[in-house]
Amino acid sequence: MPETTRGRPIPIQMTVNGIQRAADVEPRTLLVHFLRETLGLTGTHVGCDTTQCGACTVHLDGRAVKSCTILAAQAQGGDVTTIEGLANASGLHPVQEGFRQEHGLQCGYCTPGMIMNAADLLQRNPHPTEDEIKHALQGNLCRCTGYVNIVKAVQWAAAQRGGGDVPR
Amino acid sequence: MTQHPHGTTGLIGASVPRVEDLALITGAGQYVDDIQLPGMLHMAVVRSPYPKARIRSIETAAARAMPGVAAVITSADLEGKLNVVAPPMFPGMQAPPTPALAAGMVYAVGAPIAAVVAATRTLAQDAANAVEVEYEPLPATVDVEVATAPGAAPVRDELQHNIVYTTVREGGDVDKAFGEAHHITRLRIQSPRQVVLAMEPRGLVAAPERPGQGLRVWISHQTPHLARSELAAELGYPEHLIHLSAPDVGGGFGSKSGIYREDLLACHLALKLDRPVKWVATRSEDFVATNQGRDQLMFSELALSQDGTMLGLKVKLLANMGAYLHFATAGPPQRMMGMAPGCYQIRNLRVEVSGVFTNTVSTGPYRGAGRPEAVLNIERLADLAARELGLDRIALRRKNFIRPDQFPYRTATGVEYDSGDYEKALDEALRLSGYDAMLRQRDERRARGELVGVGLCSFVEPSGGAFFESGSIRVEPSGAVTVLTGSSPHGQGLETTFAQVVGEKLGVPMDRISVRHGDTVAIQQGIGTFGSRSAIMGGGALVAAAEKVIDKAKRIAAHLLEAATEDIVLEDGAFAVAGVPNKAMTWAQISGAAHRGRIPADMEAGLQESATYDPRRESWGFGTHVALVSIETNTGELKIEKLVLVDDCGVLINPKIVEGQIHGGVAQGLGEALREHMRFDEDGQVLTGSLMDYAILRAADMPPLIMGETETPNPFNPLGVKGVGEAGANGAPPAVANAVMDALEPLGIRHVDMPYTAPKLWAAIRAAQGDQGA
Amino acid sequence: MFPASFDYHAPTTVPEALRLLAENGPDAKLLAGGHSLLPAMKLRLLEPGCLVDIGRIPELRGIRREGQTLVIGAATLHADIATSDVVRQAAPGLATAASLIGDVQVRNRGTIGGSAAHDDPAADYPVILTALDASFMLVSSAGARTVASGDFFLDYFTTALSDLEIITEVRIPGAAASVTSAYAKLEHPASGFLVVSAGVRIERGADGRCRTARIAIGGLGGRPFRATAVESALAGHALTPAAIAAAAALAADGSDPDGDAYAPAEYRRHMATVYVQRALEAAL
Amino acid sequence: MKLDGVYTFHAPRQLVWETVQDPEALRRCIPGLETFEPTGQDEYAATMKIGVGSIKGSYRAKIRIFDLQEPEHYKLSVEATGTPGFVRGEGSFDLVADDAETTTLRWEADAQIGGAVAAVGQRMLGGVAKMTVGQLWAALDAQVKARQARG
Repeated sequence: MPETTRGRPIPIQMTVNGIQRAADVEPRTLLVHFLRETLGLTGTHVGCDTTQCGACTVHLDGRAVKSCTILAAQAQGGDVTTIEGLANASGLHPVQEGFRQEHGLQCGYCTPGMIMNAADLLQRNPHPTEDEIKHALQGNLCRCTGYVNIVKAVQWAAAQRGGGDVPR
Repeated sequence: MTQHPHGTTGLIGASVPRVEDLALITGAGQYVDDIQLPGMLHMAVVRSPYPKARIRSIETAAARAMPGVAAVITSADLEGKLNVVAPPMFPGMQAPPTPALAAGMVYAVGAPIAAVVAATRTLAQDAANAVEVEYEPLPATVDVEVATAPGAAPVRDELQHNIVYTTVREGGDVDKAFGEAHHITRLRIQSPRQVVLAMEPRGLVAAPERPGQGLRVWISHQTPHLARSELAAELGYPEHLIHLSAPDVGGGFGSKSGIYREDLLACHLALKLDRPVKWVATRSEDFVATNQGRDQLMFSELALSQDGTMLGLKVKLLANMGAYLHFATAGPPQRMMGMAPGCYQIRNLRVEVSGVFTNTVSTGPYRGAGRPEAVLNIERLADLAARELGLDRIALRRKNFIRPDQFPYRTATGVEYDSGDYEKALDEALRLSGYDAMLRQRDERRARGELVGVGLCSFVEPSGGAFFESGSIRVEPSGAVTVLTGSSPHGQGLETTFAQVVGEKLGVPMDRISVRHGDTVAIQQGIGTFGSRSAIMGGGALVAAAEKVIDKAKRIAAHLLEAATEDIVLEDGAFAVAGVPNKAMTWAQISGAAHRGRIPADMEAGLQESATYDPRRESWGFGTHVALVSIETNTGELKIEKLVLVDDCGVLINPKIVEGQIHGGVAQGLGEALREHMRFDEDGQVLTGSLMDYAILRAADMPPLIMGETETPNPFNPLGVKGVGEAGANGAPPAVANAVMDALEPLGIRHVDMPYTAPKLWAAIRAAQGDQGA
Repeated sequence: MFPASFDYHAPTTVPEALRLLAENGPDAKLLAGGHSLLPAMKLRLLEPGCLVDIGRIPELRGIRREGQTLVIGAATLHADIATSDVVRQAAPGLATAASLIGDVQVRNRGTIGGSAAHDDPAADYPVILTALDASFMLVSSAGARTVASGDFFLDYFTTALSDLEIITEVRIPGAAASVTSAYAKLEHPASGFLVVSAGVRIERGADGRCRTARIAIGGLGGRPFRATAVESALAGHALTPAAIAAAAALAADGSDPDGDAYAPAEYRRHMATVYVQRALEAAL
Repeated sequence: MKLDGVYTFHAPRQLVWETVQDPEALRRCIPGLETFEPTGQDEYAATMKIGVGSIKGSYRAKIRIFDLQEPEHYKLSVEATGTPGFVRGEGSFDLVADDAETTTLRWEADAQIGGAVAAVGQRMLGGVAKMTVGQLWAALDAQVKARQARG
C-alpha cells in the first residue's frame, strides 16, 4: 500500500444509545474520540493514556470496555451505550441515582466511567458483596472520593433492585 | 449541645444531596475538553526528554509542511516575551522567569520547546512528533543535598547558587533549651514527592473575541480571577479584556492554581492566529507539566526534659522546587514556619526553610501544601521521643498539648492558633478505636511473631486566612436567589453548601437558590478554592452579603408595612412586624417592590448585595487519627487493618460533604503512606512517569474507615466553620507511619521513610533480621 | 494520545487474514482485542502501517474439550476464560490467571492469543500456559504447526510466531481428574502486571502423591522461568505442607532476575518462593 | 542505568580487536541496524530499530568510537532519538588476552533512556537492555568466528 494513502478514512456504522450512527473515520480513530468528537457525546472522558483510569468506560455489546483502547472501527456494527444513554424515559439508572444519594462523586470526572462499570457489574451480579464491588471497580481510578461512597452508591443501587431484575 | 447561630430552615447541618450531581451523573458536565468551537485549532507541545540539556538545533520545517498545520513556534518566535513569573514571596528570592518555550537550555524533563497548532488533535500530535530537536545533554542535579552542597553546579545557567530562598524564624531561647535538655531526639525525614493527578488533566481553550474585544478563556482552574490577573500580566494583554472562566473542573488539589507555560502558549497562539486554540494535557504530559507535591527533606531535633516535656525544637527543611517556579511553587514549605510545633507547647523554636532548585519537574501546592510534611515531622518526633525516653506516647502528647484555656494561643514564633481542644479529639479517637484493647491484641499477636503496630497522629490544620473572598447575593424579582461566589469549586460541592448557607440565612428553600462561580465577567472579583478555605472564606463572605440583603429587605418591608425597620423580623423566610406574623411579606413581594420602585426615596433600586470576607487570621482545625497495621514478614506487605479518624472542623454545614472531603484526603494520604512516589533516577530521568509505574489507591485498597468527630466551633467565623479538605491528607499518613514503625520496633528499626511499599519494608525487615543475627 | 496512521482490514476468515498479512508484509500487525497492541501504538512505541483485525473471525473464538485436551480459540476473551466452567474444571489455574489480568474492562476485550503473541514479560498467560504445558496452533499459508509453550515464549516480547502466522488455538493437555493447576500473582500496584507470579500444574498418582509437577514463574526474566528444582523436589513425594514449603524454597534456584525501580532482584527471588508456595497450596 | 559484564571470545585478542573495530562487522552486529554511514573518523550516522521482539521503534542514531588503545581498550557512544524517546549510552570496553586463543572482554556502560519508552517501560528496561547486549555479543562472536574462518 503506498504511503500516501495510508490511513485514509473508512466508513463505519454502529448503534449508539439506541440510534444508528455512521461516519467515515480514519482507521486510527479511537472509539472514545469517535463518541466525543464525531458524535458530540462528551460524557465519556479521557483520564489517562495507558488504559488504567477507566474514565472512558462505555458498554460495547453489553460489556463494559475502555473506549480509549478500542478503535472505532473495531466497534463496527456494534451496540454502544454511553453515560448519556444510561437513563431512560422513566428516569435515572439506579446506579446514577445511587451516586447522587450516597455522595458517590465529587469533581465528577471519573463518574461516568465508574457508573458505566458499576452498571455492568450489577447486570452480571445483581447482589455483589462489598469486596466484589471493590474488585469490579479495580479498573476505575478516582482521586476525590476515596471510593468509600462509590461503593455505597453501588450498594444503594443493588438494594433497589430487590428481585435482581434490571429495573430502569 | 453546640449552639448553632443560624436560622430556622435546618439547612445548615443537613446532609442534603448535591445540586451539582444531576449533570455529572448523566454525562452532561462541561469540562474544558468538552468545549468545541467552530474553527478551533489544537495545540501540541514538543517537550524535552532530558533533565538538562543545551538545545543545539530545532528543525520545524517538516512539521510546518504537514497538512492542517497552522503554526509551529519556538522560543525564537517569542522574542523573550511570554514568561511565567513567580511572585517574589521572600526577600532575596531567586526567581528567574520561566520562558514558555525553552530558550537555548532545558532544565527539566517535560520543558516545552516548541508548540504546534493544527486543525485536529491528531494532526497537531503528528506534527509535534515531526519536530526534530538536537540536544547536548548535560549532567543534571536531582537531589536537594547535592544541589545545596558547596560548589554545586547551578541547576540553571543564570543562577548564582541553587537556593530559591531561605527563611528563618526563631522564638524563645533555643540554645538554652537544648543546653538544658535531658534528651534530644533527632530525625531525618523525607516526604515523598507525589503526583497530584487530578483525574481531569490540565487544559484550556483560548478564543479571540471579536476584533479588539478581547480574549475568551475556558480553563481547568481553581482560581479564575487570579488566573486572569497573572495571564494578563504575562501575556502583556489588558486584564479587563480577558473573559476567563473555569467550567466543570475535574479535580485540582492545588495543582490547578497559577498559570503554566501551556496556558500562555495557547492564548498567545489564539491571538496570533485569530482562531480558537485548545490544549488539553495527555496524562503522560500531566506527569511532567503539572506541579507535583511534597518532596521536603527535614532535619529535626526535639529537646526534652526527663519527664517528656518538649523544651525546644529545631527544624531545617530543604524543599525540592524543581527547575522552574510557578505561581505558588515557593509557598508550601513555608507552612513549617507556623506548624512546626504541631499541637504542642514548645516555647523555644527555630525553623529554617530553604527552597532548592533541582533539574526535576516543578513542585507546588498539593492537598495539604506543607501541612502534611509539618505534621509528619512533629508526630514522628513525638513517637520517637516517647520511645527513646521510655514514656507512653499518649501521655507524652497529653503532657505537651496546648490546653483549651490557652487559646487563642501564640506560638514561640508568634503564630496564633485560634481555638482547639486537642485532648477531646484524642480521647474520642482512643475511644472509637478501642485503643487499649487494640494494644492488648497487638501484644498478643506480637507474641505469636506477627508484625503488628498501632500508631496515632494528633494534628492541627490551619486553613483560610490568606487573601479575601467575595460573595454576592441577588434576590431576583420572583424571589428566587442568585448567589455569586468568588470561591471556585471543583468537586467540593460548594453549589450545595453555599445554597445551604444562603438558604438558612434568608429562609429560602434550596431549590430557589442557584450558586454561580468561576467566571471573571459574571462574578465580582474573588480568589478561588484552595487550602481548605472555601467554607470559611466564601461562606463568610456570603453570610456578610446575606446580612446586607436582609437589612435592605427589612427596610423595604418596613416601608411597605409602614413600620419601623427595627420592628421587622425575618422568620420562616418572610418579613413581618414582630408579633404580627399574619401580615408577613415574602421575598418575592419584597424583591418585586425593590425592582419596581416601591422603595423608600433614598434607597437604590434592586435587591443585590456583595461583601468580601477577610478574617486576617487562619482557622486551626485539628484531630487525631489512629491506625492499626500489620506487615507480612515474608513479603513486606502492609495492611491497614483499621483507621480511625476524628476530625474537628468546627460546625458542619453538610456532614456528608465534609465526610467525603475526609475520605478523599485520607485516600490521598494513604497513597503517600503506601505507594505514591514520583521518582527520578540519579541522571534526572523519570522513573514513574505514567500510571504504569505511579500507583494511586484503587477501590480495594481502601481500609475500613471509622469516622468520628468533635465539634469546636470557630469563634472567629460567622458560620463557626474551619477547613477540612486537607485533614485526611494531614493526619492519616503520620498515623500510618507511626503504626508501621511501631510494628517494626521489635526488630529494632527506628525509622523508614514513606511510602511503605512491600519491597521497601521487606528489605528493611531483612536488613534488621540480619542485624539481629537471625 | 493517538496511534500513527495505518490501514485497517477486518477479514472474516483465517485464509483472508493470512492473505492480508502476506500482502502487507512485515509492516502489518494482527489486531485481536488490541489491549496489548493499541496502548503501545498510542505511545508510538509501535507504528505498524497496517492492522489486520482478526476480531471478526468467529472460528478463532470459543472454548471446548477434545478428549483430555482443553482447546481455546486464540481470540477468546480473558473474561470468558475466567468464567468458563469448562476451564475452571479442566485448568483452574488458567481461569485464575485470566481473572487476574488487568481489570474488568480489560478482560472484556483482551484475548488469550493476543496476549500470548505480545509476550509481555509481566503478563500472566505466558506463565500459566508454560506451567500447563500448553501448545499453540500456528497457521500460515504454508500450513499449520504446533509449538509447545516452552518453545513459543522465547524472551522479552519475543515468540516463535512469525510475521506470516496466526495463532488459531491454544491447546492444553491433560484435563484429567488427576491433574490440577493453580496460579498465584503478586501484582504491581500501578500497572496490575505481575511483579512475580507462579503457575503450577500437579499430576497425582493413584496414591495421592505427586507424580509430576510443572512450575513456571513470571517476573524472573524475559521468559517464564521453569522451577525445575521445585519440580524435582516434588515429584514422587507426598504433598504435605512441609514438603511444599521445602520445595517452594528452591523456586528461584538457577534464576537470574533483573530488578527494576519497584522490585529489586533479591525481592523477586524471594517472592518467587512465596508465590510458588501459594500456588502449590492453592492447587491442593 | 549502569550495566556491566564479561564476554569470552575463543579467539586471539588481535583478531577480536580487528573485528570490533571493523565498521562492516559493527554494522552486522548492532541489533536492529538499518542504515550505517560513516560521518567522520570513527563516527557513524545510523538509523536503527531499537527494542525487542514485537516492540521496536525507529531511531536516528549517532555512533562514535573513541579513546582507542589498540588492542586493549576503546569506548563507544550511542545517541539515538526517535518518537518513543531516546536511548543514550556510553560503554567502555577492555580486551584481556587470557591466552593466545582466548580473549576476555570486560565492559561497563551507562545508559539513559527517556521519553515514552521510559515512562511506561520501567519494569523491563533493565532486562531488555541485558537482552540487547546479549544479542550484540552473540552477533559479534559470530563475526569473530567468521573472521577466524577466513583466516
